[in-house]
Amino acid sequence: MDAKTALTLLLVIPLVASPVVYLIGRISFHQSRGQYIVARWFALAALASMWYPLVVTAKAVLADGGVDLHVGRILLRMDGVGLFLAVTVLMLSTLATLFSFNYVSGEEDEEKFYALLPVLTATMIGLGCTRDLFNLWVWFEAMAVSSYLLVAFYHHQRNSLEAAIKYLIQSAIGSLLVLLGISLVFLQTATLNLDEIRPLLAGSGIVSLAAGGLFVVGFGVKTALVPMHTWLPDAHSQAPSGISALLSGVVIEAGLVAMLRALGSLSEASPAWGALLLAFAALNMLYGNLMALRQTEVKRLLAYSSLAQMGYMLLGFGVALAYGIKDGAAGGFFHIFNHAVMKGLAFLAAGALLYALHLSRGSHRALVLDDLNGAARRYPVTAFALSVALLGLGGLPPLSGFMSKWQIFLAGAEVRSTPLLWLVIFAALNSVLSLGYYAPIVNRIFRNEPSERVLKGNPIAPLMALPLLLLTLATVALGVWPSLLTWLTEPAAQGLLAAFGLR
Amino acid sequence: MAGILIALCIGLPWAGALLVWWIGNDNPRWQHSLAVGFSAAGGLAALALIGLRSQGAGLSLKVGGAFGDFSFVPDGLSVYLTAIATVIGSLAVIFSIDYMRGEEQLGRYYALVLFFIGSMAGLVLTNNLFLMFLFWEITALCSYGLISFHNDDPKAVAGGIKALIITQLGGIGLLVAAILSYSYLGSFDTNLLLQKAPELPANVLTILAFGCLAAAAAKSAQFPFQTWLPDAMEAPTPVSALIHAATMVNAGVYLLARFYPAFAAVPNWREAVMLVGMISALMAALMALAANDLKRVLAYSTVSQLGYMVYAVGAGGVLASQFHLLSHSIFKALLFLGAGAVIHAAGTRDMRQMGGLGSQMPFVRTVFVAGALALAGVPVLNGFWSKELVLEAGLSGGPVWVFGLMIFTAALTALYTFRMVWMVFFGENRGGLHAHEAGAAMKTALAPLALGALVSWLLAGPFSRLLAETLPHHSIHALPTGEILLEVIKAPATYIALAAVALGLAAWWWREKLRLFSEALSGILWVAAHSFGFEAINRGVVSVTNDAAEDLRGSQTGLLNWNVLAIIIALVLVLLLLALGA
Amino acid sequence: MINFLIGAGILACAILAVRENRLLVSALWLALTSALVSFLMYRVGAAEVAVVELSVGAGLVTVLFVFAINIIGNESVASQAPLPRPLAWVAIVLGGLLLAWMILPSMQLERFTAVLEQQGELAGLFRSVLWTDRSVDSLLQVVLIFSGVLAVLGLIGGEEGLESKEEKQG
Amino acid sequence: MIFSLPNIAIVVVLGLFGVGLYGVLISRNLIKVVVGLQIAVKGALVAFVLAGRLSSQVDVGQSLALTVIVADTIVAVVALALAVQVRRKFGTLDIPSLTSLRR
Repeated sequence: MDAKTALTLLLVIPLVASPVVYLIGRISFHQSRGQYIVARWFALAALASMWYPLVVTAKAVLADGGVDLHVGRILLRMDGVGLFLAVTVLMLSTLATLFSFNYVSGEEDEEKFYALLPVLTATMIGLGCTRDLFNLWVWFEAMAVSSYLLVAFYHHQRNSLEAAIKYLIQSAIGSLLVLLGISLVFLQTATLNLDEIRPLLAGSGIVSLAAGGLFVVGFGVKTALVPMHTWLPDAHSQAPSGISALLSGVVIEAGLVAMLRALGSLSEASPAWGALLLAFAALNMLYGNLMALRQTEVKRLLAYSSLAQMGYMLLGFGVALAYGIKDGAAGGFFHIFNHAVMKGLAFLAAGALLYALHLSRGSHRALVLDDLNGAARRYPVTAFALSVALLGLGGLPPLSGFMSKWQIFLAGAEVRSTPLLWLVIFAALNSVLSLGYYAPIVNRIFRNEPSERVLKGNPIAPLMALPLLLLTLATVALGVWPSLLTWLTEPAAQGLLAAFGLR
Repeated sequence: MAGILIALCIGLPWAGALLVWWIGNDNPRWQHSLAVGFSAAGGLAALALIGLRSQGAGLSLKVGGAFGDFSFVPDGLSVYLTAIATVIGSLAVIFSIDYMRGEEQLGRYYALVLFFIGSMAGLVLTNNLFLMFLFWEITALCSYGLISFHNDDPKAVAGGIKALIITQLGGIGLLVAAILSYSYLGSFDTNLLLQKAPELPANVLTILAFGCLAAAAAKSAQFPFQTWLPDAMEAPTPVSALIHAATMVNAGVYLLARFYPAFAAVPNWREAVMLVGMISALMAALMALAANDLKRVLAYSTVSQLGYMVYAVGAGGVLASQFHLLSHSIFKALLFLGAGAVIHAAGTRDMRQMGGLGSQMPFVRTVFVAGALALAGVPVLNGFWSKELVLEAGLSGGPVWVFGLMIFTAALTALYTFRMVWMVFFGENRGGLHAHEAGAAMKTALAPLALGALVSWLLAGPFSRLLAETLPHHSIHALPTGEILLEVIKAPATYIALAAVALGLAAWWWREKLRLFSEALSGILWVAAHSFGFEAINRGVVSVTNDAAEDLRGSQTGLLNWNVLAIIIALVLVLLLLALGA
Repeated sequence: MINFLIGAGILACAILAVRENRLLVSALWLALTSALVSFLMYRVGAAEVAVVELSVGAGLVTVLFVFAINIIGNESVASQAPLPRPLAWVAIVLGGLLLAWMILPSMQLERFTAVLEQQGELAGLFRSVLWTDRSVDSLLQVVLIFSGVLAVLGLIGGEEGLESKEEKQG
Repeated sequence: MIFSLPNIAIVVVLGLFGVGLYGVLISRNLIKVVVGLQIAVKGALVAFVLAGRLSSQVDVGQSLALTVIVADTIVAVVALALAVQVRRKFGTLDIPSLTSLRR
């Protein structure tokens, strides 16, 4: 298989599989209730079969720096950044699908759930590939649309509906602002190819600033920059846990990649983008951590902590863009991957507990902190996974979150500027602050006296525990041997800097 | 060969940790024996490593990039601290067989202890600043996990989180030092830093030096970060002995000693170090005098003794500080484990409930008194010699008034030590407690430590040679044991200190007659009992943060229109910023 | 002049749609806005998409609105705003002015007026642009429609499914 | 020249965006929020067509506008479906009563 075919397959397989999954689900629906087994395995098989073309593409990308696919006048180029996003997305969505087998089993619309998951995956991969500014928006919008039903999956629950409607309206406003920005750029340059735009906009002055501001705020809604983040805690806490993991682990990061892609085309128009990202980084870290500090619902707390984690990524990318430090971009990408692993793990583990303690007993109550008391006594694997995820998010070694934060902080110091050193110290202080809410949860989990709910909880299926184990292993492995992922983050960093004309 | 031993020192306890955890809590016997086996094997590897000490890297794994190469150097400072960590670690594990018998979740306990032992060895063995920070944080993680081992006890949970957060706060200093060092030197190599320190820009070196001081102060529970250590006493006592007396808290002193040659020339740095040490020593001694909880007294005394070591480093006495570290590790581990035996037998930590326990547990009393005498600095025990070396270094390298206060602290040390021993083992049995003698495993752990407290000072000569040979930047002179001891005996500081110790002893002896005097001092003791207000500051910071967080939650109104308004306001602000910036 | 009238008409209709408290009437004003926008598009030279806008924007969307409002009931809503109107005003006007100030200077370039002189001899290319040059966009529209349909089926159809299931069980 | 087509169109674009977003801000009713969104979408459409025209690529502009129409119609449809569900579950479309998720 040559690389172009592989890239095509990578995008086509899930998009074709999706209607098939739906149809299979509908057909078996009439036979007997809850017979979605074929559909769910087919969805998983579709995602799993994407790994082969991904590997082929990855080899080509690492060897030649990119795989080009010209479709009409739109260029789809898998480069380091796209490859990074594809690997991260596919990793997490495969595991989240596997996790959801039991989680959404027996819910109505199960076949739609499995039909939309491959679409969501494909749109994120495509978003990382495209080199056309408008096409980027279309992928972005398709990603958003395919996630609406997934957020509103429990649409008999008031809270899910409320979260979904807020998510939808705010996303839509964000994408409208992006559209305005795109039309500005198109007006100025008469082209939509990102690489062609960049030189054309050199020194174009204030109008490009307007476009960039629209991009930052528009994509920023999906990326959950404070104060555009308000949909996030609602949507992430109300979605089914597999979807929460995807939303928090890759969807908001896909928004960030989209933002970086769009800003890349404006990099010659203004040097301000890096500084802007740094400002949002500081805001996100502080706000996210403070908001998470007093939460009582586990998934909501995790959602707020995503804001803070987004801050670290922004710090890395901001340093990279403002000063051309490669370690910053590499650290940012490394943190995206680690965050996908750790936050994915946290949401899945919390989801497993939520399922065992509430959902499988027919209750749609939220999982609160008190429910976790003594979970380790009854659910040792899940509890251990959750504590690894939380401590990793808090930046403790030997877990992966420590490594990526380290790389980001190191990049901050490489600038050799005092204000940036203060920003790094500020970020480190925030990391300490975040332990103020991660650590107590871990303590709860390992109590000797289980809460009443834990005692009454149902067992967790092995199929649900498998993704948890794999992600835990990844968190520890990357924490012990950080250079395991260098092959992925370095080309991504190079690709990003190249897109900004920095190297 | 050295590489293999290094790998064993770190790897054996880690492998043990995994195995103990894997076996599960259904097989406590296996857990006990595996933990002992692996920790003891690690200890043997560390002892063997002493013979193979060298200046070069013994083990190096290629990683590169932002993480440097994972390399380990078995120089004198490293190998002896590794030996302390692993040997005392295995003794604490042996002690735990009796102490932790019948506890729930033993797997978690042993896994964390073993994980800690390996990480502590890694912390002192590595010459990569990044790895040093990594192990630094891992030890904090283990310490947190072990302090709050009894998660059902809110005090234990609070103590664990407090320890974690405060040491992490200080850890930022080490983080900054490490990343700055990489930024300016292009490497994490500590030896390179020692070599090239004079070439660094002055302000960078200053940040490095004070960053390390902050990290060390937090880790070693020195002023102004000392508050976490007393609360850490909620940990099971073998853990207190291992982590919060003999090993982890020494990491700060180790850090200062390691980088002393690089930072000594930084203006005000040595003075700052001496002051931190002095204030910690004095304050903690006063607090120990006011405390009634046996473990807290020992914790305060640990802070105080660590203060001595920090003071010695500041005064330029790296050898003295390290020698005191060695002595202190031995006698403080002995004291803690002895206290553990007492607490295990008596079921309380309150000294006011105790008294007269000596007749019920003669073995524990004997070894405890040996440790206490060493702590008080009574000749001929190891604490005497090392403390005199510290004071001597202080007199020659620092201001006299600081030295005077340290002497005063020595008197206080003697006073609170005798008070503690008396309240526990002698006098009348106030609580009517029925204590039983320590078990066989406990005795096995206590005996070698007691022996060490009696004779470890004889190692002064080899110890000086160990450090002098492999630390080219520290300019330490190797002397035979006899000469070092003679030097101590001839020094005037020795007699001043001895007089102070005698004074402390006398003050305890005639405590009834000095009642008026002690009442006059009760104000100071009251302040000391309230930790000189530092607890209040801690609480204040926590409550301000919590209140701010709670108030901030109002910003999430949940009303769609406000959410949209936030987006639009953000747009306006971003556009304004960009327009103004252009 | 006619352009000006169209522009004014569009904005007037939009304002009326926003100000109107009866949902159905508001949707009709939206339809009128849409129709006028389509006319403006035609004036700008985008004849094909103007037709689409007229049929989809003014037609289909309005039908959908009417359909939804029928299900919901044509309630008249309280006009009291959930947040202070002046605040909304200030934010919108400030944002609009800022954007206008940043964009408008670049709008007066000579080349644009020159471009406007040449009338649409480019007609007929639309099909090839849509189906060849930007075929990824077009294909993605299918994906969008598919996801959207699934979402609507899940949201609307699910209810009936549940009811019928309950009926079966009952 | 002030009333030239580009100028009018750009004012219409900004005006539609402003009116639409203002509508979203001050509406208490979900349907009206969707109406506001649709108005803003019209602004984006005009923007693309205008941008295409002014950069002599009117067909590209049209093509983009067409995609936007499709995408945002889908969004509007999903939004309306959600609104219908909200009405069924909450018994109202009043946004201030949709605030159980907060803090």
